[in-house]
Amino acid sequence: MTFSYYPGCTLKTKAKDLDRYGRKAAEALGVTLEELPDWQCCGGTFSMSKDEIASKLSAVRSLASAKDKGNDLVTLCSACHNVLKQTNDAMKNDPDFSAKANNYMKLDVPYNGETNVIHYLEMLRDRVGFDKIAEKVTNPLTGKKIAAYYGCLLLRPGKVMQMDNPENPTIIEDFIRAIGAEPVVYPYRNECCGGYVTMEDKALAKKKSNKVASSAAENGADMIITACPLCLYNLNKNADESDIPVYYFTELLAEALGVKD
Amino acid sequence: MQGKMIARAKELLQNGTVNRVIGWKAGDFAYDITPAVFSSAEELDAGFVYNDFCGANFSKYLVKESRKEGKILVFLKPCDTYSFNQLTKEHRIIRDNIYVVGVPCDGKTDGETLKLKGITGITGIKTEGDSFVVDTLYGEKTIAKADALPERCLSCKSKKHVAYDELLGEDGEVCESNRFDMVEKLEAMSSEERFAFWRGELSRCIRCNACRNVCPACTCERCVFDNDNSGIAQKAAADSFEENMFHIIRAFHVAGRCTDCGECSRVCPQNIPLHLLNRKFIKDINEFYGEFQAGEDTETRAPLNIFDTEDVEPSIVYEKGGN
Amino acid sequence: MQVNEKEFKPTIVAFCCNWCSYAGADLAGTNRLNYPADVKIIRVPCSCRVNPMFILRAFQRGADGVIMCGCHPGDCHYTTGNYYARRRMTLLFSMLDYLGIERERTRVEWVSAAEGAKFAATMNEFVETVTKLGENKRLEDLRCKEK
Amino acid sequence: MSKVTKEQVLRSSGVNVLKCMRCGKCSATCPSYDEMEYHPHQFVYMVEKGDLEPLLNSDSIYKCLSCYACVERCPRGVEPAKVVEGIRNAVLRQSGMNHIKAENIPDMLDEDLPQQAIVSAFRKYKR
Amino acid sequence: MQRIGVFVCWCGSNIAATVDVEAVSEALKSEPGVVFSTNYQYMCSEAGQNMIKDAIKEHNLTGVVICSCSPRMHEATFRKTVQGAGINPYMVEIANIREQCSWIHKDKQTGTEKAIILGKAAIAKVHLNAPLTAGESPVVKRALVIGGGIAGIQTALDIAEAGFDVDIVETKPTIGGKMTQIDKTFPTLDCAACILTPKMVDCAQNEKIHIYSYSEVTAVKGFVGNFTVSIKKKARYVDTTKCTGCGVCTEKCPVKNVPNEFNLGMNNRRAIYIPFAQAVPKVATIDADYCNMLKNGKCGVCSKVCTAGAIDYKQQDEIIEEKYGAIVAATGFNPIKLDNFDEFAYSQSKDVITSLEFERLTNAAGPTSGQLLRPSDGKHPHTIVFVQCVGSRDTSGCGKPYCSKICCMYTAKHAMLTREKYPDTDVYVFYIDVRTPGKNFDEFYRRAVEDYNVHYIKGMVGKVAPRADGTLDVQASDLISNEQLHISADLVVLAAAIEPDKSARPLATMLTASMDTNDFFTEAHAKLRPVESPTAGVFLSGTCQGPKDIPETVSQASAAAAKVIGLLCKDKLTCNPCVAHSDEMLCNGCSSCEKVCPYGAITYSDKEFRMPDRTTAIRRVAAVNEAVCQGCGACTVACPSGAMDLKGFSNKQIMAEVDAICK
Repeated sequence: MTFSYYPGCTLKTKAKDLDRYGRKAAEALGVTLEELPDWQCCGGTFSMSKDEIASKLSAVRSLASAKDKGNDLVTLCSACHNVLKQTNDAMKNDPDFSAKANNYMKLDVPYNGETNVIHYLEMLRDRVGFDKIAEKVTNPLTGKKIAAYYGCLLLRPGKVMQMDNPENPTIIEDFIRAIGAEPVVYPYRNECCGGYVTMEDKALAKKKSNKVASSAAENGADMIITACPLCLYNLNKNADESDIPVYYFTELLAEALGVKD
Repeated sequence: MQGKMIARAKELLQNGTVNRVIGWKAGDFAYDITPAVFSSAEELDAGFVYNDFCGANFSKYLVKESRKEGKILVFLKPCDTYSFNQLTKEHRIIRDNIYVVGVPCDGKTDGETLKLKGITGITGIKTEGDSFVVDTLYGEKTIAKADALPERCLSCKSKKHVAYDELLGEDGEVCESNRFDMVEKLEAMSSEERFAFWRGELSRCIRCNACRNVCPACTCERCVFDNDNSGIAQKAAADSFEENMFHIIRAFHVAGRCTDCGECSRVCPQNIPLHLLNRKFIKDINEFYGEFQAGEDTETRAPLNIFDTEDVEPSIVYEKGGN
Repeated sequence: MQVNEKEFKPTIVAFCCNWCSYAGADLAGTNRLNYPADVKIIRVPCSCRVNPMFILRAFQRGADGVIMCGCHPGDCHYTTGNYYARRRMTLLFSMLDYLGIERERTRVEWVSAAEGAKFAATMNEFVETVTKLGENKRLEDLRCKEK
Repeated sequence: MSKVTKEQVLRSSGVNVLKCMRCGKCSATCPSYDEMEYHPHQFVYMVEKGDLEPLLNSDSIYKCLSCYACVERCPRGVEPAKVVEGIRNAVLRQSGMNHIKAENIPDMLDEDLPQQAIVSAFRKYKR
Repeated sequence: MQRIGVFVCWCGSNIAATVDVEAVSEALKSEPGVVFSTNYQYMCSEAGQNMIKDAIKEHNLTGVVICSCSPRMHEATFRKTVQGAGINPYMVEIANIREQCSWIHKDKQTGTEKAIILGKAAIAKVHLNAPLTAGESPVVKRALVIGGGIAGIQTALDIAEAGFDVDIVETKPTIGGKMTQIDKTFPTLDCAACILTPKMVDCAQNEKIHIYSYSEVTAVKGFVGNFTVSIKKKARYVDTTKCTGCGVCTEKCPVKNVPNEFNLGMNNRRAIYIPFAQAVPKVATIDADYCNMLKNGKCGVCSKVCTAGAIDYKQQDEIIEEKYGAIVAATGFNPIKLDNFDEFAYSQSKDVITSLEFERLTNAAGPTSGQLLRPSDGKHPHTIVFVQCVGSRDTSGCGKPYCSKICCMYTAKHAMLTREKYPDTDVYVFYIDVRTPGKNFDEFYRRAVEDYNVHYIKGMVGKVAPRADGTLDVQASDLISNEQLHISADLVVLAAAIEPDKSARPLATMLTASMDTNDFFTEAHAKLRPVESPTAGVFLSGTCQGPKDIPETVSQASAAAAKVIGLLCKDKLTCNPCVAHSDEMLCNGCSSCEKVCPYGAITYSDKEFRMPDRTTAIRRVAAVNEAVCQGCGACTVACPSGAMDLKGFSNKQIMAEVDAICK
């Protein structure tokens, strides 16, 4: 099973663990992740303005490059996934935008959203299969009560992301069961951690991340897992009312598969 | 083969299975072969022929013949049996009044084609491998079949008889044919090119009705074009749009019923490739509704008289691409 | 020339089945949903009553576009009529396209009695498409009218 | 500051504000509600009325987390966040209207802050 | 040559405002065959009709063209008019210059030009019209009502009252429908069961009414007056003629964990059950999905305890066929599934319930015996939040675009009853709009606010978050005070949108009745024929046509019954004379027409013909049964020789219209 892989800037710097464990786990599962040789920064956030073209081009370039490779493109960082998925959707379904973008880029063959973008979690669920993962777990995390934190970027806008029911997702909970632990469902798992507002309004960021972390703790979770470096940052740094630890889901996966060093 | 056929025909007349035989009869010239009804051994000996000029399909004659008294013997080539089945299915011929003897066929040529290739003074013909050896007043001439066969034989769809009471000689198989190549080529053209192509072809039509008269699917009691009450009656076209109308309507009338026998193109004095209209319908039907060969049997419903709730939408025409 | 093109008013014949599409057209009227006057509707009991001859006849007599509307597949008042119509029109349109007549001049749309808005939108779109194509020159050429 | 028009905002956001039925679910779901002077439903309503000035001058445009909660939950498919983004971009595109200045950024950083936050903040706060 | 009269209607200003009617009647005057042309304010009025009659007599008209509203509106009227003046009703053609002209074209010149062309097309057609005589077909004097809720019950009772036989087909083991699950009814607050159950009993006892409970319609053939319907009686494994409804079996059955659908799964029933005490018919039904005997042959308790010997494990589904003259659809509604609304935590918390579940929680026959208790812990809730419009008025694709109509009122009822019975509860209602059009409806809602102090808050709930302590954090907008609220609630009640029952779509296909995009049945005319489907002989009763409360449902049910009675009173129906006809001389005998006919109206036979050459020949030719043919025309196109044509819509007529339009 071979996929193109888009790591993104954060995974090359502050979130190396998310990337490193993701690759190890993939290897253990027999999945080949081929890093796109010429990936560019996704832009961090997808501009909701229709007339923002330039800031979306770098994402289009990566997508077009993945099309040339011919494999589905796997992402890991929630933010990159959101940007790539939304950009791809716009290239496919917004003829005005795709005409302009193609016009700027001057590719040999115009790009019209042909690449299939899936998140690492979707790869686990739909391609590898959680039951297969469960079979390969050598070090089940039995007894651990884990709260899945989806944040906003993985699930919304639901019509574009199409990963799971945006209001009652199960993909990470099913993942948690696959690695032998017990999922904790709590109401704020799909509410925002504060995101980039931490740069500008610490108080707001603290309020939001505390709400998430406290809700998870209140419902009896030992730890929180996430797919997003910024969520991890906010829940670690800004959620100061509880000391519940936060991990990348890939780290736990690597641990369960016995490939964490 | 000719000898075997005559012998078998005599037997069947003799033992009362049939009271007459429809077959090919030599005319003034060797290539000038016409359909004829024989009712005695003597008549058969005198005029019955079967050679590489015997292209005519008798199925259509049976519409009238099968309604006459007694049983008639008919010799059918593989492709004729498809027309025969189709007409049986449509209750146009009365199967019980016909005795079918299937005869093999390796492609039939005609005098016109040979003349165009410079072979004149024809007195006889025989097949030798992939060539015809033609006896002429000026000696033997050999011509490759590929050069002498009409389109319908070059893209022969089947050497298998789908209807018969008995067979003379070996039965063949359904052929892999390249018969849609030209249709595909046209489809790949731009709309303008296709238009130019058809304008060039159809504008030559002289409305001689030869295509209609020979077509085994055109057996209507009264043709809509001859019926003043049909609203589209036209003996001769008033303008060339009507020429086109005639061919489109005719193609549509036989859509799903046309066996792709190719007679229309063969008889056209203006050499209009009319079969390309019919083949377009056949190709579309195959692609949209699944493979269908008219006349393959006598039960399957014609594609236009049946449907599937999941059929493609007409918008497929826009989506299909091409230009 | 430019001016002429702007003034071009296509002749459009719309065959509508009595039960769904004709009622849909009535609803468009009841709701005052505008569409160009170029569209003239012919009422037929069912889309399966539309003989390909009618469509050819319309083109022959100078129509620039012909559209057929019927009940949605599965909702035919006569149960199955539109399924037959669908096959007939698909094949006919494909043939016209094959003959080099612009495929945009023919169209089938399923419009229910409740879809007044869809009817108006369809007609607006179709008239716009046909207007862009301009006069039905190819068929006129086929008609070999000397200019 | 040159005049920002309603049409400009509507075009940029691609939102049809007339679809709003004033249920307030966007504001009911907004995580930044208490920090905002104008709330998502007001953005939609005020843009509809053409009352843009208060929005253009309000800090509320920087409080939106782009979390898409309002987009997801709006029963009419209005997508209020896109209106907020439309106003924000209209402001940022005016010269000199960057909400954060490059020279202030080092103060905001700490060593763990992921790149995505910085890049996003640049996009959301700065031309 | 026809002598044609043209009559252009102004329709007040409806036509005259954008069509120059004078110009139209003037222009059409010079069309070939037109001997008289005029215009008038209201052609459909008595004066207008008299004008037509007079003109027919005075000018010896043989054909009439009326330029007016849609033929779907007044074609029948004008046919009658000309018949009154002595010409065949089918010698009329209508040019639709209102719906398809004046109402959609604003420019008068454009409208006038188009009206003239439409008039010319109608004239061209009428030239080719021929007098048609309608045949007759008999009427089966029996009606079928599909659905046994309050709508179906009322319709059946009214039809039976008029002396006609009527059958009710109900998929559930009992009739009664949704109303049986409702506790009280607004705005009078009388008990639903008290007013419904007597009607159910009336149905059971009325000798004109036959109830097929636990049954489904599987096929419908035929047409108005002559439907043939297949009804599947599902095996209930109980002989209904023997079962006395004593209920012993339902107490002794060892399978106790079957979710009780009558209480929406909030408690359990046995594998053999009677849905509720007042069920009609009051007979037991075995749920084959749960019964041990049927699953693995081990048990048989019910059979042992049944003194009537009514249990029959070998019972099979049975399909019966019955003939009807009229069919009434009364398939009703269901609340939508709330899978798309998990922001309200319906699937995460037991204490988030739907309004129908709330009905069961307050009903004395419900799972809590009428005590309002939280499903999670059985405690009294002290703060209750009602959320309106959950999935109604939703165009995002998650819910339904329409207003479900009944929620505002039943929520006011719930809120009021709660405050009355439990004055210590705080009740909040979040609303977008409160819609109370109806007699005593707004007064009722205001009572909830003013007398019972229910907190109505304009705004929507954005999220319901179940907290670890068992309360529900309700995050909502208060748009009036411009605040985001957090209410700590014990119970949240969602007013889920209602949708047509899922059985309606396949039924509509069987009936060839049309539906709108929401799967509600379409009425023949939104104002003037609201209880008839466009398909003749099919009538609509209750919420299958659109959201309705009980009084509206009952009145529509009675209206549908009146329409059915009007039909069944007739001994014969006039057939549509616009049917197919085969010209035997042209027929090839190919059977193409026979294959595409949906009604089996075409038959073939061998016939002897005298040929032009004086011989005789036997030919196979088609013949159309005019009583069976419905006039779709499928055969006319399938026919290769043009032998088959359709009266009233002949090839020549349609082509004449084409020519007139394209000229």
